[in-house]
Amino acid sequence: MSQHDHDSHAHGTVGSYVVGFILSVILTVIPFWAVMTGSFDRATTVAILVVTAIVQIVVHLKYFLHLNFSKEGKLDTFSFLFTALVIVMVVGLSIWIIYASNAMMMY
Amino acid sequence: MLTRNLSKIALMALVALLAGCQGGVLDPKGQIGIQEKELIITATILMLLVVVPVILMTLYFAWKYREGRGEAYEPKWSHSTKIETIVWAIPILIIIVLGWITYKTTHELDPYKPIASDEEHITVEVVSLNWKWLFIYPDLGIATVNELAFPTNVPVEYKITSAGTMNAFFIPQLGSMIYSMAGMETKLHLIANEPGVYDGFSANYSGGGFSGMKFKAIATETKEDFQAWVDKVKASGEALTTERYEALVEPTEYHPVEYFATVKEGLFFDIIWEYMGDHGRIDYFDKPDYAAQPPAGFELLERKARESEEASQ
Amino acid sequence: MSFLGKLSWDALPYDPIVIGTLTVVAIGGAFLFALITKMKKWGWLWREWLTSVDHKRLGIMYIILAFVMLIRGFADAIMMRTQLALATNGSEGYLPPDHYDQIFTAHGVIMIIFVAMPFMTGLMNLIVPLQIGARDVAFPFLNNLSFWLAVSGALLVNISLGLGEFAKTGWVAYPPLSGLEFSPGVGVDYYIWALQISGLGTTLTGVNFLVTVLKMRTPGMKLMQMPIFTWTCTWANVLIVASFPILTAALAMLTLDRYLDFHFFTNDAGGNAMMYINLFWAWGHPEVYILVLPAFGIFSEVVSTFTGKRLFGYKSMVYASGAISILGFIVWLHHFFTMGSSASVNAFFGIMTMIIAIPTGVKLFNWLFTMYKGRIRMEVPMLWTIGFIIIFSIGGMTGVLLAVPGADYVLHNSLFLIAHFHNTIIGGAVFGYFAGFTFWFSKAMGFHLDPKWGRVSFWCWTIGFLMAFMPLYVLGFLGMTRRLNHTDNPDWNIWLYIAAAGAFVIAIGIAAQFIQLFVAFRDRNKNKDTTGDPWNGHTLEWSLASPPQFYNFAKLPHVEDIDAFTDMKEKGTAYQRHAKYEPIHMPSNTNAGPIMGALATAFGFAFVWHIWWLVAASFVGLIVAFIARSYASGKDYYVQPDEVARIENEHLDNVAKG
Amino acid sequence: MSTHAAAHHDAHHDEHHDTGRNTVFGFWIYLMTDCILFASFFATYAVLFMNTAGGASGSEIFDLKLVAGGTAALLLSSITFGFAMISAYKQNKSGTLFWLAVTFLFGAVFIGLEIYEFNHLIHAGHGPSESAFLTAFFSLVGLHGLHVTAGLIWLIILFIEVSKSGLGNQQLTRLSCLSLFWHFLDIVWICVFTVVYLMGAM
Repeated sequence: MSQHDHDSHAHGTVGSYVVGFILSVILTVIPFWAVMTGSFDRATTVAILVVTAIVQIVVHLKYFLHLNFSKEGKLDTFSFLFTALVIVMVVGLSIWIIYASNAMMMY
Repeated sequence: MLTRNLSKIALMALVALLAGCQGGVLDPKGQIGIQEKELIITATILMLLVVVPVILMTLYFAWKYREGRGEAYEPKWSHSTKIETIVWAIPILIIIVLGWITYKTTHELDPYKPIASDEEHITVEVVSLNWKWLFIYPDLGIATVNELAFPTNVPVEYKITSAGTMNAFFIPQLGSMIYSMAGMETKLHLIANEPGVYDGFSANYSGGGFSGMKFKAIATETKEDFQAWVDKVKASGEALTTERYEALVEPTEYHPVEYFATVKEGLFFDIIWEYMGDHGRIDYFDKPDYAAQPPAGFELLERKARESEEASQ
Repeated sequence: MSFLGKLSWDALPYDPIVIGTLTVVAIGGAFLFALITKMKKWGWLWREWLTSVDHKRLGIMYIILAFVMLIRGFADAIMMRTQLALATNGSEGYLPPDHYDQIFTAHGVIMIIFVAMPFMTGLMNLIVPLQIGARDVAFPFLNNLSFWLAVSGALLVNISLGLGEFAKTGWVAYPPLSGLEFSPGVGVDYYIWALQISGLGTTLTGVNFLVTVLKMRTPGMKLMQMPIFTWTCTWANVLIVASFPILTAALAMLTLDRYLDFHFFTNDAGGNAMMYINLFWAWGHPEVYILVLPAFGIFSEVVSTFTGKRLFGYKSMVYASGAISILGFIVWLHHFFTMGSSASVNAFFGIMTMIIAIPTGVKLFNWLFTMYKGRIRMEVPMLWTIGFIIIFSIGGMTGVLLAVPGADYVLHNSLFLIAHFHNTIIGGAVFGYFAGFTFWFSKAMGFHLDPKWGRVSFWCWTIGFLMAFMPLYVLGFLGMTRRLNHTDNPDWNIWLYIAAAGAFVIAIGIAAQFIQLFVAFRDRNKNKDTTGDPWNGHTLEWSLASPPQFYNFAKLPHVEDIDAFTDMKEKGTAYQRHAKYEPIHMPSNTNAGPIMGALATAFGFAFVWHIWWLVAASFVGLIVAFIARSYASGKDYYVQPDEVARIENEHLDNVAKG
Repeated sequence: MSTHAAAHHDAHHDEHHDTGRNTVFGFWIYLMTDCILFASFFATYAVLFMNTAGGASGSEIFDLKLVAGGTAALLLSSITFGFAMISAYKQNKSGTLFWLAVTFLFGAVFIGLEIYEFNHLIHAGHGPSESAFLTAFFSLVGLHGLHVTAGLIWLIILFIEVSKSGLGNQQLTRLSCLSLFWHFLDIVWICVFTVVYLMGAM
């Protein structure tokens, strides 16, 4: 019952949620707008999509999931970073393997 | 006792490998197989450099430091930077050498890569069926089931696919194997440097009749002998039509050798395209020119035409 | 669709071998049932064991599960070796492909998922909380549930013996062979649900133990002071948590293909079977490290205990385990070099695989240098360890050889490969579990195993192993491929005969293992472990009574050294009597675990046979049971200080008596 | 809780505190396994997305306005759940219940839109059996939808619990877990709309 008063930074405040929300809205509108209007060429659009998505994920992690590097929170953060590493390895290598196989085997 | 057993078995294995090892991968009859045998021996010797001392040291330490022999005893000794450096360094050095060999040989022995030779290679299209092998010679217009022939010292290019389950095309004495998969074309290049009849089979389990999925690979001594074999196939007078092929797809075990004097034009492509046609293709990676290539005259437009045709159905 | 879905009288077995087996199992089961009823032990069994949330009891039950399934898996192995020794020179042997193909699939699944995994999980359950000075795991109920999910998966595999069939695809179940087109029967469905349900349990175990180790260590114990077995288990749990979801995903996709006409891995409509192979091994390779890393930890504990020394290069060991774990995620393609990806892909994965040999080699050297200047007691656990170092070195060597794509192009799928992985899994993991089993048996049970039969078992296993698997290396070189039902090559026969003989020697080894248990039980009053520290141990589990008090630690110990208990013994702080104890908070046993396990079995069974009403009912039942458990009262209780004092003093009196 | 346990409550405050922490950390680790589950489905989608087997491709069937609506609903539900958590930590029961209800509403809108989309596609003949692309699409998006549905059910259960038992340690722990789950699903959705819908519609 007392855990809420000594580490309120770990739960966020109305202000921090609103900041996170506004950033998220901006980072969502940009990619939708870029695709729906088709204002950019393909490569630029993909770049915009990837960058806004990654930045928005970081925003969510910080403002909504409250990941941080404090003594209390660093275990959560490191477990997430490790998971991210595994995902990058597994997804990245899987795609490499299959696309390279397709290139060798398909017309 | 353990050492005695070990050495006995090692000796037995060695004797067998040297004397009785006929028809296996250590008795290669073609350039690819020979390179692979040499690679196996090199890599093994490199690793024995670590493994043999480890085994000997284990036995020696277990004997020397056992209770009651009054050897030096240092219960707190648990760290030595010098030993730990050596202990990390030795495997690292060996792996560097082995890694370099791996990099080099993997590219040299790439199954897709044609074998350099003065001779023009011949092409065989291979289809794995339940449970038999279909070989089509597109340039000669003939086909066979469960028998394969080619002249000695002429490189052979195999284009491999499957009509259903996954198999692996393997002639141990000539070298590498590769999977056969429906809707995909894998490739393999092999050469026989000695005439003979070699065992070939599927090296990937594919269901009930798998054990009987064997064929003979005949390396004829001369090109004339090969021509004689081709004439024999042609003399059968059988035609491999689409209907005949569909009958062949039905599962059989220990299928007898069959010869076909003629083959429906583009049958191999039809078999592959039945499934490959459902795939889209985006080339994010460099496609070497020796990778699977569509038959001459095939245009991407054809894919699109097929798609729109299906969509309208 | 009828009330029982696809289930009909046709599902009953007709094969005399299967009927014979089932009869024996039925008689044995009836005997056991009668025995328990006669001794009026059902209530005790249910209250004290089956519903227990105590990690020590769950550990023991996991190991019993492993031994039971070992009998099943090994019976499969003996049948295969006999078949191959008989079916030579064109003879068909006694097992037709239809039966034989189920046997080798079942053998693989059972040995990996239902023998090695429960054995490993059992030892981890028994020891890890004791080593870190915890009173239980973080989530005791989930721990019980994990166990019952493992049992549920094992049950499904065994039910397939009597009702329907098991998969005839090999334990990897590659599509399109495992797809509906080529495997229309229920075999693959049994495979899917057995793996899926037990896999869920394993994932929960991984989460549970990670929280336990990261959050519940006793005061003073830093991460770099955790006993080495706990460390290797922790890495194994990291691997479980990171890799089992990939298996879950791959199996879920195969399920959708088979049940709802999806097209992940089908030949038609653009499915790509290569992706299954890819996902399966993205799990499958970390899986072998999940099995072998805890065994490495056991060897480390055993070597340092029986040499009477500190472990050489503790930090190296921890980092090497971590390196193996992370590298374990980027090597999986070496299971399918021959699929036909590009040379660059193959070279990358080949070299990455070899790099794993570096930390593994370091571990071998560290064990060697722990023996150096030690005082080695050749007890049974130490025998297993020395046997392991020698056999595993050979297995590691052949493994690196298979990691060279150029060599793998001719050795892939051959008996050389079979020899290699049995060499690492038996010589590495199983020898490790047996070492741990003998090492910690008295800790769990309170009396010692019989060393004479332990030695017999060790020698039979070692000699039998060499006889059964060294010939397979030769056969691989001779070009014999795996999963053949019969052969027709006279050069192979002699090696097949030796291998079959070897399997029978291993059978004696297993029998010796059971005799050892029987003798130990018979003489248990003579062999009591009164002090709790029979081997002069280094770590905290040896500071407790054997078997440990149900609350483990009356007072949480304060740890200042890696070899925490040695440190206490040297400082004279071991076996302290305290004047006053605090009440101890304990979780109560719960029947939610076995109930949910039963529901999960019904769920999987119903899916296998397309009994949709039972699918729905058992699924709702599972959810309701879980929610009910979450809101149940009386989930915990307190042990009062006077009770604690009484138990502690009794133990300390025993220790004083010696 | 019985009086017996309550009597011990103060003395063992730390223990309870720790149990709550452990639960939340354990749940976080579970979420990491869920991440990897999703990653496997993403990898499969990336491999299969162009295999349309002559059927519909992404650009033909995706309705970005619908997706934008769903995205907005889910994002709004994220911030309202945040407000629910802030109220909960302030022991404001009615505020918590109000924001939980709002969150449920937005979540239900999201699921409603998804059901509409799936239903529409299947009736137009573009069900998951049509091609590997649609198989991968339905599975990946459906997996996320199933998670959100499970979250909604959990939300109802916690709503009832909080309204009955108030905001004790146990309720706060459970709310924290659900909050992690909910925000995590929003992150997965960022990947879904980027990789599946936006890249597919290009």
